[in-house]
Amino acid sequence: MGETRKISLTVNGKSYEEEVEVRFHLADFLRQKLGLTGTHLGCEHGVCGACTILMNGKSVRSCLMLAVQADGQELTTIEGIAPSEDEMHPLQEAFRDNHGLQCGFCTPGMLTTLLEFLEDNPDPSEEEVRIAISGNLCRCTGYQGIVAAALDAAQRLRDAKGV
Amino acid sequence: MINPMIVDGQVIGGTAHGIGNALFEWMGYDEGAQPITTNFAEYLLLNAPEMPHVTLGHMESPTPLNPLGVKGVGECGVVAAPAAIISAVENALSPFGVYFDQAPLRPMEIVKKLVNTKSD
Amino acid sequence: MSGWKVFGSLEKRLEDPSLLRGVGRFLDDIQVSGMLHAAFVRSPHSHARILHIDSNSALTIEGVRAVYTLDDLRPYLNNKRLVVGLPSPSYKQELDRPALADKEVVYVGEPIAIVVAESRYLAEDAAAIVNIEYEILPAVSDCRLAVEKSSILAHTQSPHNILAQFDMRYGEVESTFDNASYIFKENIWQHRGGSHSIECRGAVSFYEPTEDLVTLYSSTQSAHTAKNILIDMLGFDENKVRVIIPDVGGGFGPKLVFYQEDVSVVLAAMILGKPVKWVEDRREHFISTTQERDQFWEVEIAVDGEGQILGLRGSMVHDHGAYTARGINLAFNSALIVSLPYKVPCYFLEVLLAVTNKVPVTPVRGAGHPQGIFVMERLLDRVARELGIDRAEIRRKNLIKSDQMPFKKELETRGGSPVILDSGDYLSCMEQALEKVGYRDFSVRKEKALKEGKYVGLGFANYVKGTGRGPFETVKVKVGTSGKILVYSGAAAMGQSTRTMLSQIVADFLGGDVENINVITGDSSAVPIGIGGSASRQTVTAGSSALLAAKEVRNKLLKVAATLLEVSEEDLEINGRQINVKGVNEIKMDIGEVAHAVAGTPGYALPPGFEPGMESTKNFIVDDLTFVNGTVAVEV
Amino acid sequence: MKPPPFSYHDPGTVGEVINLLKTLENPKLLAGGQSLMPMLNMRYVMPDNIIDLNKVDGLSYIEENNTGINIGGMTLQRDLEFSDLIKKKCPLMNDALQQVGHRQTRNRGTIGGSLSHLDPAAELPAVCAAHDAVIVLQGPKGEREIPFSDFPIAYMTPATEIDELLTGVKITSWKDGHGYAFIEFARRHGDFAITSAAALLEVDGAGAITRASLTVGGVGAAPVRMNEIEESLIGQSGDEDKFRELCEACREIDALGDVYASSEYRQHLATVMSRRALVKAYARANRKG
Repeated sequence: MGETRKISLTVNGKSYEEEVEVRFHLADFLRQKLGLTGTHLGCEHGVCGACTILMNGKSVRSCLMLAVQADGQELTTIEGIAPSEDEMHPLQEAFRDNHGLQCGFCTPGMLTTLLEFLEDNPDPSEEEVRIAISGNLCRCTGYQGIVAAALDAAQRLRDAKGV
Repeated sequence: MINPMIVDGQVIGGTAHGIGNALFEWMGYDEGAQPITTNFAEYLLLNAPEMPHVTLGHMESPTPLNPLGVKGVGECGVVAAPAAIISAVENALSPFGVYFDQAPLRPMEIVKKLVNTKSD
Repeated sequence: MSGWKVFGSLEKRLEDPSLLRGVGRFLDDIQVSGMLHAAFVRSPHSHARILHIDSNSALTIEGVRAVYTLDDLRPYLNNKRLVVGLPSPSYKQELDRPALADKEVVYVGEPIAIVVAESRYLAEDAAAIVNIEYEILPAVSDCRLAVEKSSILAHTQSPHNILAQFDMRYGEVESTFDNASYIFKENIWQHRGGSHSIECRGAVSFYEPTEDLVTLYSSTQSAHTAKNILIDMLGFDENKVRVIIPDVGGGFGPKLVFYQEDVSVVLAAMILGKPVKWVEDRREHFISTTQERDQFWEVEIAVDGEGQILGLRGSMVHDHGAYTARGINLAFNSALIVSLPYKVPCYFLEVLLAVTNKVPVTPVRGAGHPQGIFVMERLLDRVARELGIDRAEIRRKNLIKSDQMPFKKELETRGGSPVILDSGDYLSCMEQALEKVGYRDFSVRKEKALKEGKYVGLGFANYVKGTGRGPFETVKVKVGTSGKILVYSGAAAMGQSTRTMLSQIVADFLGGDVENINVITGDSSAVPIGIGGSASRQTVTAGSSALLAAKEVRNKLLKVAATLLEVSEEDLEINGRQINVKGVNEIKMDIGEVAHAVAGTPGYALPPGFEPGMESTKNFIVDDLTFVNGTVAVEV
Repeated sequence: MKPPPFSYHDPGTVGEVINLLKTLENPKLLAGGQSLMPMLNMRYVMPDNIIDLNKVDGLSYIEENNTGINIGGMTLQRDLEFSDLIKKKCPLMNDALQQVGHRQTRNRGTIGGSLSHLDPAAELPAVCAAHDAVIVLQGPKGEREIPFSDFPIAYMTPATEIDELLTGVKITSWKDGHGYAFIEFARRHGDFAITSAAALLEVDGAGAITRASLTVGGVGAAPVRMNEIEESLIGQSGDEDKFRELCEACREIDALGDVYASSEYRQHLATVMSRRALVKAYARANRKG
């Protein structure tokens, strides 16, 4: 085993303190050390976007960060999006209702990317949605269901806020 | 259709592959058979901004060959997309009289053909 | 028959909740205690002789457990090659892949050795320093050059680079072309591409000595094929190997193939007595997962002055890659599909499959069909242009009409059955597409755009594609004593909603509650035989088997319940998990209770006249393909 | 595709960074990681030591001064994208940033990282070339400033010495209401451009160009300023045909060529992108001027 470091961080509201090899990228740390396998690896060179997570509310590619760089940070992964065991986030509901996923492998990155985006832009156009997910590749859906889901989710979130 | 939503998803997803095959995806090898596109920066997959909105019309023609009367749909979107797209590109450039006989068709190749035709 | 309710109407997929919550189980999510991780040493050369492999320094890295080459695996191999080629009389040579490279590497990325270590990081460290001495050999890249007599050989032991040769022919080709008013020739090239499912391939294997059972988790599209090949290669009994497919993150064809890595991982796990995981990374996917598409066509179309097609002839060279990982099916599909939507009185195509020093070629979504369609549609555009006929008109003239269905083509499928276009209205399909895309007034739009300095174009293409490739897919439907409905199938799910599809079909016969149905696909121990996911086949094959099996279980449920409730079978209906007399909610039984009655209690008789078990296994047999058709229209 | 072994350092001050650069074997600086991390995962680079700059104090800022703006080397692309000061004082950069990578990469990527990586097709180096930016480097002998025109010394090679660190960028603003445009041609949204063009224009009350800057990215080994075209633009009005004629000079750029884009194709794109950038910049200049 190579050089290691102890890091502490918060993931989905839970605190962790772990010893990690300094060369581990963040995605491997989340998947292997914390068992949060919902974050997927599709290319490990920062193009496919499947490994996108939220760090302090901002979307980042977890294959392009070292785990040690997440020391002291607050992360959200796909496992932390739904409000409870019985309830899904409106974005997740919208994905289900609009056939926004087929194999489901790119889905974690799509959801995390869109969560941040809809926060920044609660009433986006179709084109803005497409640009927002331009760094997330999907091979199943042709994106149409995903774009529809994002627009639908934006509406649901606005409705919930009474905007 | 057993599930129209899923059928649409299959066809549109297949169409995305077809667009990729027509315009983006190119697995290159050099003369010595060394692969020269070995990452996603060199080999381009279609992303959301480049994917157009697809409108589908359906015609059901039940088959007598099975008790459900169903046909498969998984690969349908992909098969004719390159033929249609390259025909459309050729049609758009008809004032220049350039014709295409290959897929994928990359911008560099279109420009080259336009330049060559102009100078002929 | 209960009348379709769920069929055709369900709006939510059963697969989605776990995937949306990030708790799906993909191959790389599988953790087994004590698991080791593998990486492969791959050839950096497209063609070379392996002179010497030295893994000593790799083995000195702490945490590295083993480096195995073919020599190390040989004692465990009944057959050192992966024999997978689909049968065909047209092969000129056999080129099956060895389990790991055997003295000669023939493409960049070919696996030479498997490295097993405590982490993938360490395995990659070690793989990088396995020292291999090569004698570099000349390589062949272009399939057109490969088939020339003087070509460099892709394999030094081969007599030539022709993998297979066949032709397709019907009608009076020579005389037709001799007498045709017009003949147009095109040289058409279609280049290579990959599948690139966002999830790459992977394998996890472990050996349980107490049961003498090898388990392989694989992100394959066919559990039973993988199992059969493993049995063949390892010389094991059928019941000693189990292959399970977890959630699969996209397949698109190449995951149908059984690979060198699969058998290497299994053997590494057996030799080490430890679970071993290998997950392909994207770079490996680029150089080791099969690809598709390189084809060069030289074709001529003969037409009369009105644009009526008289015949088609030519030749095609297909790049097969370095090994046979599937067969001649791609070139065959391409050659077969060219003429299908149209009336083509005569046809001749000579096909050569060329061996090159590139990644082996197998189906990627579409499996040769896009190439054939592309050729025909390019030719028709050419004819339209040359004869000054509208592109839609030329197709109207030549499309097979609905009143001619079923239409028998003078062609045979690769299995030897006749090609019969079973149903469809190709012409009105095209008209509908042209209507939607605004073909009629397109020239006005085009002219207007041109005035604004914009070039817009409209293109369209017709296709016919064979789907539902047989011969069967197994489905077992069972009502458990718990009242849960279990559906087992040899089908494989990789994103096409197979679980939802099968549940919808079964639900309509067995209570209508899709939530009460548990679908198990991709487990070689769940049903004894199966084929898997490819060629747009599963809804046709597995769907039909599911329908037949569900029907039979329904009949039995009603019969047994009628006996137990002492009512007439015709008076019963199934609602959710409950069987009751129509309109009388008091006379009822849970389907689990009914299943229990025929599950057998030691020493007690079954209800009179019934076989044990509330289940049915069906293999709906289908030999003929069912042909779908469509039109794609696009404006750029 | 896992990073090779290395030692990890996360210093808190510029001084510590410089000291580590001096003492460590085969070090590599890690900024946003959007270029270095893929290269580590692919093992294209094999450093013995990684010096992470993310905890270094005082390298993330966007500040206005008399002549323009100063930007810290570790300022995130995202912060630049959402900065009102950038929109006001260097709108060309805002235009360019819309085309830099994707949301997730801009959330991590830094200006210093992009400039040090110095991909010829990257947007931020082209913006710096267009604005005659000054690069601030710190090393054992203290701080030095070099004009961006001297910064690239070869293909993807900056003038930064091995023991130096890029700490900041100084950008001189153009007159309020100047015209600007960043135009690029990429195969897909978010890709590195095959070719890009950045134009800055000032016009007088009569619509004549009084000052011009035109930069072409992705064609040469580094962004190229088209000095001849700039000179010829002075006094011109916004005649597109004239722009077209002048931009033909882009065919003379010493161009990279590879299997993805031949040198002729890049030169051709340069003429088109330059013209479009000038047209757009001129329209903006006139609207405001």
